[in-house]
Amino acid sequence: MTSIDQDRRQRTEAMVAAIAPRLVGLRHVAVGASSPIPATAALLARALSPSPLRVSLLGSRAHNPFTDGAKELFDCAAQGRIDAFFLSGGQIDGQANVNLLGIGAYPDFKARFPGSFGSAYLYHLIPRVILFREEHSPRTLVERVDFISASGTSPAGIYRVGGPYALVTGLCVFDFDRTAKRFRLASTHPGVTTDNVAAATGFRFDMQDSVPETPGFDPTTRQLLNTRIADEVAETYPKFASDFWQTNA
Amino acid sequence: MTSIDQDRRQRTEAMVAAIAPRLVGLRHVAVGASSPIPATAALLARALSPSPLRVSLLGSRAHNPFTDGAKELFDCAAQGRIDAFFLSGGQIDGQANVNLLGIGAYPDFKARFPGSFGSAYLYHLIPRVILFREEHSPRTLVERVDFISASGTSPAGIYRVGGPYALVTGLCVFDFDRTAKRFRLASTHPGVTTDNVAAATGFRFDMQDSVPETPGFDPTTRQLLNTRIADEVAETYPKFASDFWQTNA
Amino acid sequence: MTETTANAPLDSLHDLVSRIPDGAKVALPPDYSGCAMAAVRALSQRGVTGLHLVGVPSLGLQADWLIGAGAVATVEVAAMTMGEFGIPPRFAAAQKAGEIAIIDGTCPAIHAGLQASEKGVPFLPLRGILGSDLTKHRTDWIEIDNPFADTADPILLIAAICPDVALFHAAAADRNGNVWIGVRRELMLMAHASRMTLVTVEEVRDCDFLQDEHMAAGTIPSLYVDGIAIAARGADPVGLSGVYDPQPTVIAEYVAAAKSADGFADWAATHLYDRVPA
Amino acid sequence: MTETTANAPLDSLHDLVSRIPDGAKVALPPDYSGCAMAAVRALSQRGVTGLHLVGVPSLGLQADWLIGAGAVATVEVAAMTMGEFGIPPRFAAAQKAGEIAIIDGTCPAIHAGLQASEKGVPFLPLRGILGSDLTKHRTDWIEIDNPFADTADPILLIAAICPDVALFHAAAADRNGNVWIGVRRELMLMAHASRMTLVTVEEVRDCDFLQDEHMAAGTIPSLYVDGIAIAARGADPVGLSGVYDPQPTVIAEYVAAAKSADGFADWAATHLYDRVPA
Repeated sequence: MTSIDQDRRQRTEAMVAAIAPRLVGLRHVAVGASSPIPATAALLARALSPSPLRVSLLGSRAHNPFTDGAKELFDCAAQGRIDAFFLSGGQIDGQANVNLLGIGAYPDFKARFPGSFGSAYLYHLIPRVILFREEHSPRTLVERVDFISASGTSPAGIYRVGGPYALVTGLCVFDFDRTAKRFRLASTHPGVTTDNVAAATGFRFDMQDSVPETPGFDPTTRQLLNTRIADEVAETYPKFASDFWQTNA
Repeated sequence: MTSIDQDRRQRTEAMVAAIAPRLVGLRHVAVGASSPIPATAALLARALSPSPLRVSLLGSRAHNPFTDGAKELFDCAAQGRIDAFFLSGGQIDGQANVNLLGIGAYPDFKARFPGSFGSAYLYHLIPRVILFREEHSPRTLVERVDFISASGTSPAGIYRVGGPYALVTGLCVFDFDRTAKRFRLASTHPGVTTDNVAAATGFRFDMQDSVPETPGFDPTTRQLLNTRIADEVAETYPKFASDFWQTNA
Repeated sequence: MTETTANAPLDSLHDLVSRIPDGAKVALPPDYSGCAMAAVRALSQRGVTGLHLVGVPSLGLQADWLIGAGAVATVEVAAMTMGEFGIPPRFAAAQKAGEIAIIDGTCPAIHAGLQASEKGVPFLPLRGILGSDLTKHRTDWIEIDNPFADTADPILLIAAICPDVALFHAAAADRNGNVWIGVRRELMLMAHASRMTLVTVEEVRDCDFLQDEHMAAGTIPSLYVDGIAIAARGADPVGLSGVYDPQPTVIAEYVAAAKSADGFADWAATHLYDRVPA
Repeated sequence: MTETTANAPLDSLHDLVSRIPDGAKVALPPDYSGCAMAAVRALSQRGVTGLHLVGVPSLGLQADWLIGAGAVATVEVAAMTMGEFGIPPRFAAAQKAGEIAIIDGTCPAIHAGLQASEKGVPFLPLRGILGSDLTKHRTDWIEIDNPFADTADPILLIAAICPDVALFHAAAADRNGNVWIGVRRELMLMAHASRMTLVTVEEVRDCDFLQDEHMAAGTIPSLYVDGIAIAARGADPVGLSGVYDPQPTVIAEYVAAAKSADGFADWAATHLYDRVPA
């Protein structure tokens, strides 16, 4: 336990708590590089899942099952062998389009992000793609992205077996309605109101009259997280694990 | 040295002697499975070559350089990394078409051969394909094959960097003229006349007034063949090596 | 040495082959690349029918047992060969009698079709092949004009080959259900390309191949492996490269017996149906 | 331990990189997959210019050294990233100044382009991607209608990527010039797809990896390897997986220095140009 502030810790916990139940019962969840929160949620879901759930962490030695080079993740997705994956974005818009390339007009972006990686492909081929972005602000959640790295929806007639399932931020969880092509507020994290969410969100979204709070961890699950899961996370993300989870709870 | 008759031994020697000089100076010669005569010629050419010549024998452990599965031979050929290869055929015709599938009308062949293997592909992609067939008769060398497993020539506009270079039989050597799309008698093996060849050949071919004899081995080369080359051949074709080459010459 | 795991509980040979339905499209390696001969015995004994065998890229003795047992409707191959023993005898008889459909192809097209399936795409292009009479009989090969070329440039597209089952034999699985195949990467391609992969192994080792840098590169991860059964000397009589050799006298006996249907039946009664491990 | 062979005589680092002409299209791995950093120092020292770097599929510190040294005209990548250290600083500056062309892609399209080159075909199809703004800026991606489908079915064709040179670092070569890369099969794909492959290795072992069943599956045969130089700790400071770790403090120093052109020049004078092994 180090100097991570309490707010950050609570947001991180809420994001893990929001993601994990959305993975339970799947067969295979893959997590990209530099994604400690999704990795933690996936490993927790594996522990909680009634049926065998395989977790593949890119960048991990113990949890990386691939032996056919860097292309294998993408082939594996196209074969239908990956049920869930995670994407973040410099910008995410109300149609679930993701921008990983830059702010402004291509190619002379005002600010350039690292790049689109495999998003344009995996978003179409993995059934349950969970978007995650801790920073929830009008800057990150926009009405329309400046550049579509990966499109949230496709016209009829385009081969597409995958797409957005939910968007998890530091404030709340949106589920994505693929028919309406809109996000719907599913829950707000502890201490967050729907007004907070509305003020921080640059895109329009649907909302029912009553929005529940994102369920937290029961004591058993928290214990699991602070012991076995923290150890598993530490194999790939040692600093994250020691910052966020007590391994001696 | 076993009970192989002298005629068979002489024919085999002549075929090796005909093929080897056609490989000297190349960078990479590949030999398919069940091809002891081409394998012997390729290993001999390697020993005689002034520049490094790589020999890949399919079915050999010591001489098989592939580590990317059964597809690698074909990818490697398409990459332009194989200069010469060998094909045989149940029938070979005057346009160098090769039939590896059967005699009669497809699909109800009167006699079916094993199959086309990779011929249809490699024939187009490997610059110097040497056809070999020990049996030289109107039955094997025909005016027109019953089924084209692999076409000897292609119309203009078809991507083709490879094709027939020569046809080596138990009687003679034909070179293939890709412009004329015809074989030309290059040499006859010791004891064989051009009339013998004409009588045994089902297709028409070109011939100059004077046809040389297929050059045999000088004593140094024969010594090499009966020692180092025989040992190398024995790794993949032990019976063939002991039948044909004296390893204690 | 053996251990079951959550990922890949060990099956009996009987249970393993019970997962192959009648009529399945089954990808098999050639006789020299790891054939699950013991599983093929069990499959023959079960009386499976209507199989569509895909040779990767050719088939031999293994397929001939199944053809003799009446299990095969179709073979899709670049060749039917038993090497020095020639054309498989029951295949030859079935072909003559018109009892079997043959989809004649060429090695690289079979590999490309499997790679298309591996990549989840409907086709892969290949150079060459144009001008072969093979193209006249393949509705799953389509010639197009290369859209990247400035001038006319015909090229063949090979449709994806998506087997229901890949079945083969390997030296070892580990405790997590990973299967080591060494340089036999065509077996990995088969596993990636097929909906289900069933493997027989000589043994299960109490280790994790994926954690061993020398084993990992030659390992099919359990992600692609749906069932494993132990079958010691499971590739007899065609042999397992680097582990044990083929048995040419056993194969020669088979070839002699199987020249006739009756001969095959006699041979099968004592050598195929009787020798199925439990 | 070291030995030259007819197939792959050992080069000095200087001679190795002298085979990379100005303007070459060079395929490079990402920072975590075996970067020939010592060779990149030698290349920078030589003053190479106009390189077209292909990231397989992303690039980081390695490319940034070359960009800072003025060696790079174009990067073709799915991402430019140094992981926790963010966007490579000289790349960011060059992009802002419009001094570098960027061909923005996506990981699977880069792998597919290399696989097309590996298979000697002009393109490979890929699912997905359609609808991404990336497609608007790629003349080497063409949408066609899948000719195997009964109804309209748009699919993207990715043009082959044929690098002039693949350059990377690996743990070991053997006496015959075979290079062991273990599970880093993307390096094998790069070698298959490129016209020339240049490799630096930690050491040369007096054995033949192709004869060792445990090494062969993770080995690039010398057939594909055009030059090898020994460079002990040749991947410093990005590290070589399984052999030695990255050096985050060294990388952090670089990132701090290279925020400005002057800072890069100072850093390079003592850390890039001065530290080239003979």
